[in-house]
Amino acid sequence: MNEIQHKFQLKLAVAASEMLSERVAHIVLTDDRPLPAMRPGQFVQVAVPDGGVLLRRPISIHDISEADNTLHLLVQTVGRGTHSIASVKQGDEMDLVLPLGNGFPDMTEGRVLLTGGGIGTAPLLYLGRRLKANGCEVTFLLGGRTAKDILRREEYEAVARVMTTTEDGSDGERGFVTDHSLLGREQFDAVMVCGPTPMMKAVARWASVPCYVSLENMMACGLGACLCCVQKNHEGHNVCVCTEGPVFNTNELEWK
Amino acid sequence: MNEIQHKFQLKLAVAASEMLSERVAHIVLTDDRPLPAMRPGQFVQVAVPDGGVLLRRPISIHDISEADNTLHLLVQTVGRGTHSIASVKQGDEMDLVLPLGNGFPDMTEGRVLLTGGGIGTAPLLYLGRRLKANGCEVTFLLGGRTAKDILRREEYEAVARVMTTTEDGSDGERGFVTDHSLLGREQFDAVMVCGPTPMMKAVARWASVPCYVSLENMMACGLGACLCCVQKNHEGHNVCVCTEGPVFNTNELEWK
Amino acid sequence: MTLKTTIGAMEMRNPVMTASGTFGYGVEYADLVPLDRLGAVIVKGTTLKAREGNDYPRMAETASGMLNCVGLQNKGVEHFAEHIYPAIKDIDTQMIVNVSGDSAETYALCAERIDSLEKIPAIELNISCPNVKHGGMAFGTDAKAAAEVVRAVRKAYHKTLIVKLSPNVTDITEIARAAEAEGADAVSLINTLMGMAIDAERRKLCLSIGTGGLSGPAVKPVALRMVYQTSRAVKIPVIGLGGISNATDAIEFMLAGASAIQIGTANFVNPHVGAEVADGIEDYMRRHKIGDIRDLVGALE
Amino acid sequence: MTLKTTIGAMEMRNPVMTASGTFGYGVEYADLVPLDRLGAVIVKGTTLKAREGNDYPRMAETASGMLNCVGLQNKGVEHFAEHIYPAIKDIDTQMIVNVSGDSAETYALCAERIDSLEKIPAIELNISCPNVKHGGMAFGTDAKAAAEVVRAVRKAYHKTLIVKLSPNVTDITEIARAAEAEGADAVSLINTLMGMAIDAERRKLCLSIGTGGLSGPAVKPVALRMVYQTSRAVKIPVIGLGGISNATDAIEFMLAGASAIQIGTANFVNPHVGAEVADGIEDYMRRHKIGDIRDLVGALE
Ligand SMILES: Cc1cc2nc3c(=O)[nH]c(=O)nc-3n(C[C@H](O)[C@H](O)[C@H](O)COP(=O)(O)OP(=O)(O)OC[C@H]3O[C@@H](n4cnc5c(N)ncnc54)[C@H](O)[C@@H]3O)c2cc1C
Ligand SMILES: Cc1cc2nc3c(=O)[nH]c(=O)nc-3n(C[C@H](O)[C@H](O)[C@H](O)COP(=O)(O)OP(=O)(O)OC[C@H]3O[C@@H](n4cnc5c(N)ncnc54)[C@H](O)[C@@H]3O)c2cc1C
Ligand SMILES: Cc1cc2nc3c(=O)[nH]c(=O)nc-3n(C[C@H](O)[C@H](O)[C@H](O)COP(=O)(O)O)c2cc1C
Ligand SMILES: Cc1cc2nc3c(=O)[nH]c(=O)nc-3n(C[C@H](O)[C@H](O)[C@H](O)COP(=O)(O)O)c2cc1C
Ligand code: FES
Ligand code: FES
Repeated sequence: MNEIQHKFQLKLAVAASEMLSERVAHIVLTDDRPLPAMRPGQFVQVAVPDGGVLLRRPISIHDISEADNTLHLLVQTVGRGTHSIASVKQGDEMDLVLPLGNGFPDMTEGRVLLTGGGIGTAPLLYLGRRLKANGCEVTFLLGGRTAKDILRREEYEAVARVMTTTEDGSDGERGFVTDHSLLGREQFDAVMVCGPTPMMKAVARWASVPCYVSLENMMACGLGACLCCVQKNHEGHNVCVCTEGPVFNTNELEWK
Repeated sequence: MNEIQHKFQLKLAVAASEMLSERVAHIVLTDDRPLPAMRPGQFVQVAVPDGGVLLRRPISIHDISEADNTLHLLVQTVGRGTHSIASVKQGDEMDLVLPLGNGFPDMTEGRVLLTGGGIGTAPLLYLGRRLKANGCEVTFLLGGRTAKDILRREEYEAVARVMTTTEDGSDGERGFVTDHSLLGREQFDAVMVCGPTPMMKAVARWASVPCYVSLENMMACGLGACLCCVQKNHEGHNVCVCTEGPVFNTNELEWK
Repeated sequence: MTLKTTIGAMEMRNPVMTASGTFGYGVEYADLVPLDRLGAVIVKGTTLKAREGNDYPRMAETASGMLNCVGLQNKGVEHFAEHIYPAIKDIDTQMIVNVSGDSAETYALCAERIDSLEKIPAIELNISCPNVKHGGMAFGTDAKAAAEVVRAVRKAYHKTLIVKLSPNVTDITEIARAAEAEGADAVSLINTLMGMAIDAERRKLCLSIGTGGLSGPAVKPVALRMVYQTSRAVKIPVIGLGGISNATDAIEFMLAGASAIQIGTANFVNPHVGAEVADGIEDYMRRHKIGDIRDLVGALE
Repeated sequence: MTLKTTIGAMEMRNPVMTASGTFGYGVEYADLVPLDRLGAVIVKGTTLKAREGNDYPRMAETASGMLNCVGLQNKGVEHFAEHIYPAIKDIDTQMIVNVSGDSAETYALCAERIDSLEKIPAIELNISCPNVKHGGMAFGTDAKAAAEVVRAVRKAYHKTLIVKLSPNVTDITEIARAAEAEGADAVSLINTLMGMAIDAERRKLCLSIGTGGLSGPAVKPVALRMVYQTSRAVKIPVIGLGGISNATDAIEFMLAGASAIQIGTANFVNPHVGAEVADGIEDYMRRHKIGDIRDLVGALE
């Protein structure tokens, strides 16, 4: 994880873009030249097309396909910025700064639980793919409000075992991911989580093994320059989520 | 011209939109309900799609077809606002306030010269159509830098005689509209002009008959409320171009 | 549920007002927005004598904003009273006159003339116009000068007196307190921020007098901050404005401490905005279970 | 054609600087913009002692702008001198340190420490930070306080001294003249406009300390006006900033009277902007047949 990695500002072509659900777009980007190497858990800063919004928007790397030189993003429409991003069309150009942040730890063995809720599942696909290739035993535990929120299930299934929970019971076990029977049944060597803060905190409370979370603090630069995105660490110091994270071992955080 | 006319804020559907030249789009708008009556020389205030720009943009009524309930605009790309407007696509919706301003005088007889340069020719088509129907003898004298700037010639020709000038001589006589041999040859009862200010002033200097010009002062409201669009009249008073114009008899203006 | 709002002795059906200089005399918008959905209309800046205003060009668009240097063009208070007042006095909303001057005396004389107009329940004293050479903003950027004008007008004018403050100051609460001390019934803020635009290619100032007043969404954060500060510094109601374009913006100002709000530049963008804001506030109150609009004022958690 | 620009005793290859707090220590952007295309980099606000800054959330986006309340988080001047300076001193552009304090004395001590760093040709004195309780903006909104700080620093610091002014004042030229009188080599303006953002649905202030500093395209008209006014009020060079996002914006500031310009928020939007602005200014000079950048300064028709 510590080799020097360069950042780029690139204009990438939209190879495909489709709405996976009412609120989530799957955007596939490509380029004539090989895309830079990226690590699971890193993110990109996307310039919002159409100019109605000033700052870039941070979006996780959902998947990378080296075979066809593509970068995949999942974007959930929240406000103006994500609405504009989600409406790009095949053939459009997008301006990205990448790759940013540190990723999840690059484990090479052991049983790893990858869990997330809603759009928070986005970074887990590429992460699972990588950990699997490294030799880990991977389990996905994906949560959503309802069945429709479990996105791109086949792709996750192609990588590893997939469990789900939904709040309304329409897919998998009813409840939150922390309610899943699996957690009482099996042991893991590490847990990696991405989702709403209350969910990540609940997972962290449950976990007795190293627990890694991916934070979504508001960002301006994404480069460690503006100090807007800080999180208090366990020593009470403000650290930049964009450069020292977005992934943290929960032990490093001052989390109540 | 003095019957009471109401204003509307309408969302109209784009029935068609195409680029006539590199810089000019022809946009055809329609609605389920009959469009309000509009007069030649009036304009609309177009909300700029996509939100990169704050204020509406004033655009002349290029043509009206009562038969198919359409309103036609010609939009030349200048800055951000007109670029966004020119890129609307069939099926999009546009938000317009209309009809605004006073139009050209509704003459019912006599020989009328309608002249303009570049995008300034836009309001002349509907004007010519109306004057012709009223019983006037209409001549169009259209100017441009080069042949490509003479837009929608067939439509003008379908209404009345069309003469042209181009600066490079690629269409009609070489030079500006004021250089056209017609002006030395024929007599008119009135001249109506729209185009760049120096051109309108040149025509006004030449004209010994009533000369009407359509001004393009910068506007905010288009409703006579903000007093941003003023022009000095012959008495030295500031009058609103959006409500007392955009068409003025040059005698009413303090023009050097 | 009630949206009724009281400023001084004036009652409005809701807290949504249109800002001076952006809504003409109301009639210009009559086709486009039901005026009786508005709490009040504040008409154009009016002065004792007629004024031609500044030369064209008077406006320039900027990022999420616009500059104007209209310079208080109007035909004078006498013309207003005789020719405009009769035409607008029966509009079914509160019609407020925005008053400007170049000395305490001219302000007072103008206000006095309006005092006699039965259907005008309030004036808004513009001590903050950045676009006129004499007076205008000079009174709004100095607490002593502001006090002097308000004192003179308070003597001459007996109905509801709103004083409109300039944001071009180090400490707006100081001016607000001066106005309050001299008997203002309310303060409204902000007027425009003084700005400038330049045409790089032509190497020229875009506005005829060089500088102009900035308004629109760009100024909202500054306005919100000043409303928050001022509503904590005075006891009289604060009327908030600056960049309000929709109901959410309006609610933010009320949460910051505004008892009522004004909409300016947004009228140019969406002439129907006034009614939409009134509807949106109602909807918000319903969703947040707020029965009386007064419970929204300053209701930050 | 020359773009060489001199501020005090410091020479820059061109007038394009990056603004403090928006460009880290330069290294953060090294992959994305060739630093040797910039005239200067102004590094993060530095104080005598380490500061944690304010709590998260520290930023909110607004119409064409953003608010921040970072609050000068930094590890103190000693840490800068020992750990950061060695890593940045050989960057091929002028590296300037932005200095803050909470008393004339702490400003001066911080400046004195930096005086000893060979490769730092200048400091920018931040008397205008709206995000810290003590000091910061208080010094920038009062001419006497500003004079006092500049005087103390001028004694302790012998290289080029730039004083960064706050726009949150009634008359910025007064503060600029005070800085000039005490020996400042240049003034830079504007720092951020104090603003606020509110989340209507959650009924909460968006920033941890309530208020923050507004920057970005929204503030450009105000900045341009202040640069115009200030460059006419002082003889020392004026460095213009506030909302500059492209070469045209930069040229507008120079036409208004700025000898150099800074780019802040735009670095977040387009990290490559610094180089693009430098290129764009060159292109403009070519098209307008301007051989020396100094002939662009104040060159309105
Ligand atoms: C490291 C990281 C990775 C992310 N990955 C993804 C992803 O893969 N897919 C996805 O859909 N979303 C992701 N997000 C969240 C996404 O960035 C926000 O939803 C988005 O910025 C909201 O912008 P908006 O204009 O639509 O919303 P608005 O609410 O209009 O945004 C207003 C402002 O708040 C900021 N903001 C609002 N919500 C968030 C948030 N949750 N996180 C950060 N900033 C926020 C915006 O950037 C903007 O400056 C990620 C965020 C971070 C920090
Ligand atoms: C009554 C009237 C009728 C018009 N009819 C047409 C028409 O039929 N077709 C057409 O292509 N153009 C027409 N124009 C001109 C058109 O409104 C401008 O080209 C347009 O506003 C430029 O906006 P922009 O954002 O592309 O340019 P920018 O230069 O980015 O605009 C910046 C600001 O300046 C204003 N502005 C710039 N140029 C003009 C101008 N010439 N007139 C008014 N405001 C301007 C804009 O509205 C905006 O506020 C008309 C103008 C008026 C006043
Ligand atoms: C074109 C224009 C004219 C204005 N004229 C006046 C005026 O006559 N008197 C006044 O007090 N304010 C005047 N203002 C200021 C507005 O009333 C308002 O204070 C300001 O625009 C901020 O609000 P907004 O951002 O909603 O527009 C004017 C503003 C504009 C844009
Ligand atoms: C996140 C952020 C942090 C800032 N930190 C500082 C600082 O430490 N010192 C300082 O003098 N100005 C600071 N500023 C102000 C900028 O240097 C600049 O004056 C302001 O942002 C206006 O320029 P802009 O509109 O180009 O951003 C900061 C601005 C931002 C956005
Ligand atoms: S977003 Fe700027 S430092 Fe993290
Ligand atoms: S544009 Fe507002 S009065 Fe004409």
